[in-house]
Amino acid sequence: MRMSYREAIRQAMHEALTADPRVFLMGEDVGKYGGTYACSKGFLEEFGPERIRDTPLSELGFVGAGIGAALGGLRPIVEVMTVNFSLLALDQIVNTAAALRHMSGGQFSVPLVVRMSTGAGRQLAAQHSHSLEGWYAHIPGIKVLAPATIADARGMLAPALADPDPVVIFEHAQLYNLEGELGENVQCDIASAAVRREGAAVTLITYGGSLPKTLAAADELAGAGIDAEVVDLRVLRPLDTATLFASVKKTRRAVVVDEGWKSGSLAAEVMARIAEEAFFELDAPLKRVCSEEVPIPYARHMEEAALPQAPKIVAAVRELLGK
Amino acid sequence: MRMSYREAIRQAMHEALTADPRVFLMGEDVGKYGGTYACSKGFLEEFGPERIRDTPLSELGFVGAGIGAALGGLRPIVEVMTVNFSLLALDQIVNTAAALRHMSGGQFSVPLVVRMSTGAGRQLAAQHSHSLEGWYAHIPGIKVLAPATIADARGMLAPALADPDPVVIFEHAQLYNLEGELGENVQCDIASAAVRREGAAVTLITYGGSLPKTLAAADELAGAGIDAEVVDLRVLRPLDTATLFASVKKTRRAVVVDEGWKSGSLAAEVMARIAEEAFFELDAPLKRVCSEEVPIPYARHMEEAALPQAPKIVAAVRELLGK
Amino acid sequence: MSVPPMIQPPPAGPVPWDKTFAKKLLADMLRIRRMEEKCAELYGEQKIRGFLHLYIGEEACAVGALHALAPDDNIVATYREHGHALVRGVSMNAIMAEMFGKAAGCSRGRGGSMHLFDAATRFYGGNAIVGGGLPLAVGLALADKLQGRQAVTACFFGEGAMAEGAFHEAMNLAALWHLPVLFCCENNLYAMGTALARSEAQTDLCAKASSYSVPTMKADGMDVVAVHEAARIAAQHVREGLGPFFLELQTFRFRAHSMFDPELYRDKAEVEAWKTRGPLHTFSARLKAEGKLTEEEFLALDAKANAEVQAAVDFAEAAPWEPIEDLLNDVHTPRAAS
Amino acid sequence: MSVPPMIQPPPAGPVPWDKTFAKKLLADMLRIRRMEEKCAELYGEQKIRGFLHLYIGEEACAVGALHALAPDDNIVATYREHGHALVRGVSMNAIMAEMFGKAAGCSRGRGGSMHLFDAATRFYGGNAIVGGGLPLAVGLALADKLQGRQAVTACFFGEGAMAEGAFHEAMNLAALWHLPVLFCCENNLYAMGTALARSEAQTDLCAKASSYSVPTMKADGMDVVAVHEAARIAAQHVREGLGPFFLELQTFRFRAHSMFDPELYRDKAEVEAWKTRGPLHTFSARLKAEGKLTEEEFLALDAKANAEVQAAVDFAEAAPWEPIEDLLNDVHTPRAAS
Ligand SMILES: Cc1ncc(C[n+]2csc(CCOP(=O)(O)OP(=O)(O)O)c2C)c(N)n1
Ligand SMILES: Cc1ncc(C[n+]2csc(CCOP(=O)(O)OP(=O)(O)O)c2C)c(N)n1
Ligand SMILES: [Mg+2]
Ligand SMILES: [Mg+2]
Repeated sequence: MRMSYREAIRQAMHEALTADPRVFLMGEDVGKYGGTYACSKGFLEEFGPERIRDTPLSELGFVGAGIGAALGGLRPIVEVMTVNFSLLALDQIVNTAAALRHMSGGQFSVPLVVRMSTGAGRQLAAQHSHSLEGWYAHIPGIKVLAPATIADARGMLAPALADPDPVVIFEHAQLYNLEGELGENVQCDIASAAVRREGAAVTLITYGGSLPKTLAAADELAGAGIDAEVVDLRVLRPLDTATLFASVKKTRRAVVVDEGWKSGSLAAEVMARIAEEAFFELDAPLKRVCSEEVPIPYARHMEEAALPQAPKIVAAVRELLGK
Repeated sequence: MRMSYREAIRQAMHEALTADPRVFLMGEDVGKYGGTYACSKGFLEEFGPERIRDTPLSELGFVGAGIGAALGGLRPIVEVMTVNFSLLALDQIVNTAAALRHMSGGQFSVPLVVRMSTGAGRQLAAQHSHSLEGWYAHIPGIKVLAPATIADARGMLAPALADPDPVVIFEHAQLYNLEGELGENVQCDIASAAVRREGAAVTLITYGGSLPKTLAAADELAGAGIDAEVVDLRVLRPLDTATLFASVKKTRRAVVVDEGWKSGSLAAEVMARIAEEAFFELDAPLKRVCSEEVPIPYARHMEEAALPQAPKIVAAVRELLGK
Repeated sequence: MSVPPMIQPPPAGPVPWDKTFAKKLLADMLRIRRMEEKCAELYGEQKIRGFLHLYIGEEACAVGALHALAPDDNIVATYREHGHALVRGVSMNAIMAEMFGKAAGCSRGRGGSMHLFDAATRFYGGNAIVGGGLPLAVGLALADKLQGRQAVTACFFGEGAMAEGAFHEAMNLAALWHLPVLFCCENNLYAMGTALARSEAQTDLCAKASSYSVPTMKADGMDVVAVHEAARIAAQHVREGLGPFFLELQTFRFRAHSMFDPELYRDKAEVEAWKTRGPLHTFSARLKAEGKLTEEEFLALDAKANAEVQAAVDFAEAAPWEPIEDLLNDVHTPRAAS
Repeated sequence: MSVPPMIQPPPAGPVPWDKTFAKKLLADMLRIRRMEEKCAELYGEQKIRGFLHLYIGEEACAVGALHALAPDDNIVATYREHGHALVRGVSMNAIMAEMFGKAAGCSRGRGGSMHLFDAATRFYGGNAIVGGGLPLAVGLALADKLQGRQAVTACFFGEGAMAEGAFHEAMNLAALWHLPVLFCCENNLYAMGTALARSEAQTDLCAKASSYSVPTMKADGMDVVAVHEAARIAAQHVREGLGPFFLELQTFRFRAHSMFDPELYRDKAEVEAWKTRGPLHTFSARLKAEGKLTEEEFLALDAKANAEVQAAVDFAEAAPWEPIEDLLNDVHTPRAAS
């Protein structure tokens, strides 16, 4: 069945709300407005205001309330409109959601799902274009997911809700309109990375909104006779390094593509893992294509220049391979 | 002159407050209480409540006010009691302080200094033991400093205040009682890394509260005939990679020591830089000694086990060198 | 501490201004309206992109309030700030060029619609984080106070922002430290799709603000006279060193929240009802009735606004793009080589 | 929306309780006092480490309030929560072992003094982030409401927390959604070294809380009778589904903020003056005067408390350390292998 990423997210939530009375959706404009990205359009009418709960502009407050609701026996899906605003809620995520089970000696688990859009590319400028997945992936006690395909958009929510601990799902804002085929079986795991394209010359490692760009780059490289393997991390914490190492072992070269700013990016972690555990598999330095170290500018040409793009990925691979 | 790290911080602030009427200190309990770490003891009496400004518990508010005050022509030193509470203020730091100059097309610079204590080691448990320097080092538009010596504690504030852009200074809570000699010349740069110990067998790269542990490890290694070079990053953003690469070129091996949680740590960035730019200088995989991936536990033995310690550093080096 | 006064707005009556001043404010409202109508059109043509939040319907707020302020005062606004920037004195050319993403823009094309800035007029932006400007305003006022500058910092924000912790912390700091901040809440009843009553337990915003020991006043934000007279009293209070003041301007946006908003959350009828109170036609009708404006004068002002808009578009179109090599500029402040 | 009532506390008079209940509350205050005195001593011996925030002087608050709650209710507290945990029913052994960092502790030694937790008594901690528990309490209450549980969530916090944005957001959410939260502010006049008047523009905390359309009441936090009677009324209000309630308990801490605090910010005389109102001696004197307690009975209660403390220390001393190999336990919830 053909559908959009947005619709896949919507169906996943619809299914969860229908299947489990403990599930509810809470966030700014999830109800009357229909969701900033229209992912919950029609839900208010269908499930009512108790379960499709519009919140005031209070990110710290309603994320914290989500934690409490999870402790109290519910299965909240908290939508933070964008990762940019999640900075206001980080204290609750880091100091409470992620730490509570541990601090309580294992007494209190927090079965909370937080969804948020992320990323740049729509000329929304410096305060609305962050890619902070790497920050979240630094925090012990949470899982971090980055669905980059229709199947993952459709399939990741159910296991996230079934997880007894907090799970943060990043939906890249550029993906909502992506269309693709969805198979019959919508189940998927939230543990493994996926090889999205097989190849032997180099491993391109990426996730989220950068996957389409990376696949486009791989296509272009194929045209030039360079056979790139593309690995989609899918799960940003914990990292499935086995899949990464297997690919690197085969190709002996890796380029990481990550929309985060280069310094301190998630790409750095991927490179560190390879440099510490698969060093002798490498025939060449590691490389990365990340965002430039600049608050994302508004002007279209400047924004484009600031972000990873297929041509940059192609150029990085060519440089690495010396072709 | 012999003095403590705390006293060095205090003298640096005293000098700044005396020299420049635009400088003022603001934060929770900096005044009447004398500073949580006693770094501003006596200041309220000396400089008065306008310039030694106790704030309510409002991290987001007073950090934002510091930004505004900097815009308005002052040179605020904002003390956030600990990095743990700075999570509440991250929005203002990331979305305003770091981005304002860029968003305004270069019209408004933010000459703000934010000081905060960081780190674990005093059995303060999960919510009071973060080491998030790596997060801050990810943000374009700010500089991040980590004084690890008496000289840097004394010397870094002046250039930070002279900087036209935001500077965040991390003081490791375990360092305040550290004592050492301070030379006549208290000037220092906020651009370069420093080789704290010369050696040829391996480069140990670290910063902040981990420096004393790393130096202790190097001493122990020396006893075993392993001659380690110790590089103190000092400046976490931007990284002085020239100094790093020069050392790695000499020793051909590196171990990074960082109190941040391993995944997504600043150590990862250091490793990524080496793996991308000094790969062929390396004779061995990169290694790191970081905090274990667990919210820091209260119990002393557990906390000790969770953090980098000299014996772990020694073991990592020995493993790397196969001796 | 006792509860601070809720100050009564001045009584309605004939427009208490001379013809010149009245026409000036009408002209400014027209300039905003025509500029934004053009922006909406240009958005359709993809000349302007990103988020575009129109102020149409709320013009009396910015115009009335900003004309009560002095050049030395500081302004802090939100992502819905085209009107504020324009009335404050940022040239329409620079605003339009900014929306086009050109280097001739008031933020060199780096900011776009949500981040208009102008040092010359002490216009501290444009902020796309709801509530994000409030602590900033507190700091600007603190700097003024500590330096003995007798300026007002006026901070504009929507009623939606009042649910944010930032509002609470900023109000308390300003009140506690008696800072010269004029808090201007533009209460347009909706925060995106969320009506006030669904976001605040206390919908009387002045009652809410009073709890910080700050005096408050409500004014009809559809009436430029009411806004201006209220803002003058409020600004005077702040300028005299009596501490912060909270001014609620009751208004309504006629357009969607942003160009992406399908407006599912409110009835057409509600919008139409508010449109009957539109600040442009009510004020011009009143001026006409009082003999302070003729239809010809109105048409001339409107033509002038349209001409300014056209010139701004031409300017923006013709302006060059910033070279991509300059991408990393303005992350840090350049320093003289030492 | 109209301003909610500030409810008058019940009038003072003879202790309105039978002997058994009165002695129970006195005993609980004694248990807290003796336990904490011991903790201070053990801190000197480095048996207890990290931060230790003593509740000494404030015992009437936890004892009076928690005895007004039911087992089904939820409790959320702060880093100054030893008393709350104990009165709620966490065993002194488990508390003491926690402070020693032993695996027999109520948080398996992972939390320490600031993070006492107990699922069995619905004691949701211990939170070392000022204001951090407030949103959590809102969520617990929301879960109860949505699941039709008729429980109260009582959230304790200091007056210092009221400056945090978290307070504001939590109050508004609770009031807006009519959630069963009992906000218990322990106003001990200082947040570390910062006196209330130097942190809040509005020092009447009930006036401040009223602005969220929440009914409020003040009670003498040094008087366990006043606290209990007020808390009963407040809890009843919440339990009946009438929405949240804000209770201010006016109290004082007799000791330093933490073991690191040199207490430069307040006079000895101020502390001594408050000590004359100490909750233990005033309540026991009153009971004696009313013929509800004899000196022998008092001494017996005290001896019992001391014995319990000694047993707890012995228990904690003897308890084994958690093996270091278990370090990574309880980061995630173990799941049955699939
Ligand atoms: C912290 C934060 N949360 C959410 C958003 C998304 N958002 C942008 S405008 C807006 C509504 C704000 O409403 P209000 O403050 O009333 O201002 P108005 O748009 O009505 O002028 C929202 C939710 C944001 N920009 N910042
Ligand atoms: C967010 C945050 N900021 C600062 C601190 C440091 N701190 C711990 S307790 C405290 C004072 C809190 O005062 P109050 O809320 O009145 O509670 P009390 O200690 O008086 O019981 C401060 C500033 C913290 N733990 N969390
Ligand atoms: Mg609004
Ligand atoms: Mg207090």
